[in-house]
Amino acid sequence: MSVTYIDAIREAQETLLREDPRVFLYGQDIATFGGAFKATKGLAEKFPNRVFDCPISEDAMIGLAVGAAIEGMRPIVEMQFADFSSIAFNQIVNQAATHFYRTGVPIPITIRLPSGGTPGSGPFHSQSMEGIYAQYPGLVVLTPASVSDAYHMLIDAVALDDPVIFCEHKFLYRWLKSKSINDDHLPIGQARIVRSGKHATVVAYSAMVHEAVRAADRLQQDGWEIEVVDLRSVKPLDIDTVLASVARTGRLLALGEAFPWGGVTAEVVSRVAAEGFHLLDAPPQRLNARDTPVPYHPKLWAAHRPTPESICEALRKLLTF
Amino acid sequence: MSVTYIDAIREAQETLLREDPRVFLYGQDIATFGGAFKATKGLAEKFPNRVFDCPISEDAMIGLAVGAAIEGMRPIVEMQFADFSSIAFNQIVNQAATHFYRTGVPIPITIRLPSGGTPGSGPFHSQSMEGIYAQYPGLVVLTPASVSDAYHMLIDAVALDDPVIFCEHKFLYRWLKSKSINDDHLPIGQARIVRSGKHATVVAYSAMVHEAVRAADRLQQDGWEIEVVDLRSVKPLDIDTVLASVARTGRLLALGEAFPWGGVTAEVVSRVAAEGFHLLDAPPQRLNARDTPVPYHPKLWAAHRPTPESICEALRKLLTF
Amino acid sequence: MPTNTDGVVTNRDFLRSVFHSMLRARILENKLSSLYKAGKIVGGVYLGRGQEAVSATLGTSLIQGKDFFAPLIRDQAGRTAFGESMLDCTRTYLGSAQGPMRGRDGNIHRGRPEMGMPAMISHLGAQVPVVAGMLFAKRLQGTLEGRVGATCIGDGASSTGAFHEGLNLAAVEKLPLVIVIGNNQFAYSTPNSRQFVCADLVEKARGYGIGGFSVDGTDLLACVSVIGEAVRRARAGQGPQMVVARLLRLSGHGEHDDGSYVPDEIRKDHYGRDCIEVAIRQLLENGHATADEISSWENEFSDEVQRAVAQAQQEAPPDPYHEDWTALATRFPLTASQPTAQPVFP
Amino acid sequence: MPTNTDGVVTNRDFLRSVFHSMLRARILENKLSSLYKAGKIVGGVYLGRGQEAVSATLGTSLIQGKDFFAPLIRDQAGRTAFGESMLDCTRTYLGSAQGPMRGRDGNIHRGRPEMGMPAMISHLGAQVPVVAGMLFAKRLQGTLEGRVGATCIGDGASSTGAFHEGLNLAAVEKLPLVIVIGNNQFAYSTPNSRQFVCADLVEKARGYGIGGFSVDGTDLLACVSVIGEAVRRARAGQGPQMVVARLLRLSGHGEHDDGSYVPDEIRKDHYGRDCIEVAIRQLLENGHATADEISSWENEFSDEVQRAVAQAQQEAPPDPYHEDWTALATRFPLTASQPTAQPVFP
Ligand SMILES: Cc1ncc(C[n+]2csc(CCOP(=O)(O)OP(=O)(O)O)c2C)c(N)n1
Ligand SMILES: Cc1ncc(C[n+]2csc(CCOP(=O)(O)OP(=O)(O)O)c2C)c(N)n1
Ligand SMILES: [Mg+2]
Ligand SMILES: [Mg+2]
Repeated sequence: MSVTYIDAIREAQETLLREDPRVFLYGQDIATFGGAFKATKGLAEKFPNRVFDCPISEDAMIGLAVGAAIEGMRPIVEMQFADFSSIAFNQIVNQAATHFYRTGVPIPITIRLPSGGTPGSGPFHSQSMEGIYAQYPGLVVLTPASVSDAYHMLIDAVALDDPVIFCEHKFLYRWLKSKSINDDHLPIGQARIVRSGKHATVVAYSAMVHEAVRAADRLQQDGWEIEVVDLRSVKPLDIDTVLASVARTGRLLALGEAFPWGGVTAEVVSRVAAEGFHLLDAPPQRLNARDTPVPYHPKLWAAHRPTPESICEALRKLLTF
Repeated sequence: MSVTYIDAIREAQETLLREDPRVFLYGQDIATFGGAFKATKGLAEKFPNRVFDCPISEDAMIGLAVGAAIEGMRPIVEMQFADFSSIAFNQIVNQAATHFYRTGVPIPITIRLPSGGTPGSGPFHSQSMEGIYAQYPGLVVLTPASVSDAYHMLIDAVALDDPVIFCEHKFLYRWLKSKSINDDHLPIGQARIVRSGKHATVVAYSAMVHEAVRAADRLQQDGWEIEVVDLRSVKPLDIDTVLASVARTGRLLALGEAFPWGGVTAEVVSRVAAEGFHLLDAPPQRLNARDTPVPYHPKLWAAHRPTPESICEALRKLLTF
Repeated sequence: MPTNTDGVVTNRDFLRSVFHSMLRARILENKLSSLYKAGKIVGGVYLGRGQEAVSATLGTSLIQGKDFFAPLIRDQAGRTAFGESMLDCTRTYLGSAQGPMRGRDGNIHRGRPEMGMPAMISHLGAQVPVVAGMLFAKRLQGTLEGRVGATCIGDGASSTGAFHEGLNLAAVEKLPLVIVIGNNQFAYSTPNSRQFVCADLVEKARGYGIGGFSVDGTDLLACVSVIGEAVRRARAGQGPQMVVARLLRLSGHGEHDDGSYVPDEIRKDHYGRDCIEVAIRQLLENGHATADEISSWENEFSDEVQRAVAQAQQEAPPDPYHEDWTALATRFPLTASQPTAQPVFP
Repeated sequence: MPTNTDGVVTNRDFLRSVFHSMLRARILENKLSSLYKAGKIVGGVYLGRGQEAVSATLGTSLIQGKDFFAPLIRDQAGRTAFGESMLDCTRTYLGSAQGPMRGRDGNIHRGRPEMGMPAMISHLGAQVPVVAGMLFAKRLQGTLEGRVGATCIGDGASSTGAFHEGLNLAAVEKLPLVIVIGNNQFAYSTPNSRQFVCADLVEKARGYGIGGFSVDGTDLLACVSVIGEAVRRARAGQGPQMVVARLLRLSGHGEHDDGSYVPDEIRKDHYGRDCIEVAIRQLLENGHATADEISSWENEFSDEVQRAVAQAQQEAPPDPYHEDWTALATRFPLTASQPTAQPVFP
């Protein structure tokens, strides 16, 4: 018996529906069909009138969720793909994100974004938008990398009084398995050291945590011990854990799957440079996807995103600087 | 006789309409009325059937511009405020920005965004979105800070074969004056040193260039010589000029008016940290707006964005580190 | 909405109540306009002059504490009718920290979502799905019965994707949403001819599968009967209702704008008349009010306005040193660090 | 569109031509489906099975080199009719570097904008204003006369803000845009009842002030006459035209989906019939083709498909080492530095 990342997301939603009458699910094809990725499979039957198929109207979906949240509900909205949240952009960044600041009335909505690249998915079914949403005040942006985090962080997301952008990685959906959902449960806003080391720190999140661990495994054969920090939450950002790690290793590689201008890696590097300058023994570096849309063909895709090979290469340069 | 920043933008559009039959203007209230800020005043009369009022449909406005660009035109689209481009977000980042990469057919459109804060404008008429758009491959993002740049860069923007996000600062519209539009004309992608110094470098863009210069003037009274770099273009980013300046001064403050997570200042600091680590004598720092929506009341607004006072304070800490 | 002891609203009382809100709003807005011209206002001033009959009728048709009302930029009268205090208005315009938005947002954006009146964002059309969501919540909570949610928008906003998605969603969910489109013939400077092609915006209602009504927005009696009927139908479970009210904006788009692009013919035609004058005539002709009463109301409301302005003017503006500068309701522990505007040295 | 020497299309030739595209598309898509099941396809496969009559009629009604056509996900037949080469299709699906998108984008997203056929993005509704813009450009260039732009979309896409804004804009600009809505009763798994409320989507046309037509999308003769008329009206300067074609998707949403959520009653009702079978019957009954001809076409097109697949399969995939990894057309000087994916040490 094993639990996948998507199972965990389904389970979390089941738990939430069972335990919190304020929760309902709203999204395209999520009721009878159970969602494009089956994240809501069977839930419509178990919880009649709590799981709704909706028209192809991302902007209105978020608008509805905001209105329902004003009236005390805790909606979870599924975007069919993160990329389609561009249609709901205005409601997310201007309506949901500003509401508490402006009015004092919180908007506890959770927006699930199936994110990140998979081979053959192309420019519009592969995007990683965490670095876009994190720029806006008033949003919490979460990026679980493990099966247990997928479960616990979704539960925690719904408990937060703020709008949460919940970035699930599609590549992890079925690929990532775990014996069970464990109780090793950190609060939102705390990063996790998933592999300890002393020669360099890789700060990653979501699927890239696993690529970083692979790269670290390879480099271990050459005697390098790489510490891998899983941010878990990109906003808020646990810079203390990152700085503590850099204090141990003296070297930083910030790793992300998103486009290379700005984004999470720039925020991490610039904060470490500002607050942990004296801890650094080498220039802090970033590794991101390339500066083009996510290509469709798997051969191009594999060269577009960071891989264990390119991470190793980056780390070797960093280690020998 | 003097020329304001908004005059320069109007002049540039007049020049473009006169000299390039491929150019047309599309936007809300830009024809008879001449635009909310009068950036197109009189142009509809001078150029019949080249300047169009359109429905309140930002998404379709950009869609139309993309289609027209495919067929060889060079549209300039005015968003009434930068903040409303959130409605056109999908067409900008997914249609316009990806088109050349995907198809090889360029999309030479220029999207004018009246950007930035002014007192009493509040959360939805004050945003600085350059750091959002710059994250997307396929866009050029320009942020002119001077009257002459406003003119020349708009002309250059329309000449580029790529979609350009042209961020005009509303605060500069009427406040910034110049004797005339000068010929001191740098190519797109080159930064300008607007004030030279040797103790620290402030990298800024748009209205913040002027705040930086004010702060530098004040610090000069204490004997500090501050170099101010105007990025002009945030994507592409002239990191060479920035590095050369940091090489002279050893200290960096990246200054922006946008929200503090990520954005231009994070990109600048993280690139300098990576590529110019050895040049730095102190931790590179950032100064941004606060992490809330842009507040409406002038007293809150003035404390939300960087000011000469807060810039001086940041610089003093940096200089004495 | 005033009810007598049996909960039955008499037509006379209802009309007088609508008219009170119209007049209060007009007097208040005239004052705001003077204050704007005197440079006393923080931010812009956008008036509902000429649209009071529509807005006040809608606000009066709603039940405060039960219904929802999402006002837009020309809804001072509707706000007043729905029970917004005058101080909420003057405090916001005059920059008092005690206004409902505490200086964080302004003027026409003010709202009290906890009282059923959401605070609009500028992006036109965006409030439509929000009201739908408020109603949707009530359905899930089992308390939708007999409840209505309403919003007003302009002709220009009918061109937004948000309007379309929101209204269609409300129709699919069969929610008791009343949308009142004030077709004042212009969106800022843009005439209807550059905004839509159908002869009357109400022709859109059929495409959404919802109820549709047209009304002369300058005619109080017509507004009361048509908007009242739309609200009744929504309340009775007949799904969303659209009312298109034809009228003319009797000011510029905002007080910074003289509206000189509005052609004289349009100003002089039927819809260019002032709904307050029409209402006064109608009240007098039908014996619902006397001229003396009306002038006493004018005095009364002018006093109210003066007091509300005077009080707001005495109050302190927001103090940036007491702001907590976070947009989040959650107070994360310090390890979960938020971005800092200021430099952070080690 | 085949014309005789006088430029007049005979009905018989036109019908045969439409049918050719239908059949070519069906055979090609059947092959794509097998290749998908055999794991030979890069990415997903979305078929137009059951929608060929509508799509091919539209494509055939357009003039290649003059008109614009923005196909959507179920438009293999329309693409074929509009002159897209079969190799463009197989190369994309099979991952050849020589396809029109060079491996950068895939399958149904392929296009040749320089030939009047824009490349769709996934976001539904987004192509509507793009086609409007192409037409708008031609008006400015003085060459709009007699030209038409067309796009197909689904019932689900009618709920998008992009559809609404784009169509309204086209109406305001009075552009010769033909929008064909293939109402196949489902959007992925979502039935019409959760998508819109009006009885027939064509009821939306009036609200946009544009022409509106309904047609049985399984009936070739009806499609030819109704879609043909819509295209003629647009071409004649009567502004945008909407055609709503009722039909049923005869596959899953994509080949990964068995469509088991479609109730049996719907599969068995009138619109569940296969438009290709209907077309064959109509051609035979009207003496426009013989059974022998039809089977010879089947053979011919099967051979074409085999060849196009075989050729694409031999071709090399894109080579990441020869990519220039920039999304910009401009080559900025090196000082204007672009973000680098890889670390950049001093
Ligand atoms: C999405 C969006 N685009 C542009 C604007 C700028 N804007 C504010 S009011 C207005 C005109 C609105 O016209 P209409 O909807 O007819 O309302 P009216 O002002 O006439 O009452 C415009 C264009 C906006 N607020 N939102
Ligand atoms: C804006 C947007 N939201 C969601 C999707 C995901 N999606 C792809 S196809 C589809 C269903 C489309 O239904 P319809 O428009 O009826 O076309 P059909 O597939 O039935 O031909 C959905 C929801 C999308 N492509 N774009
Ligand atoms: Mg209007
Ligand atoms: Mg469909």
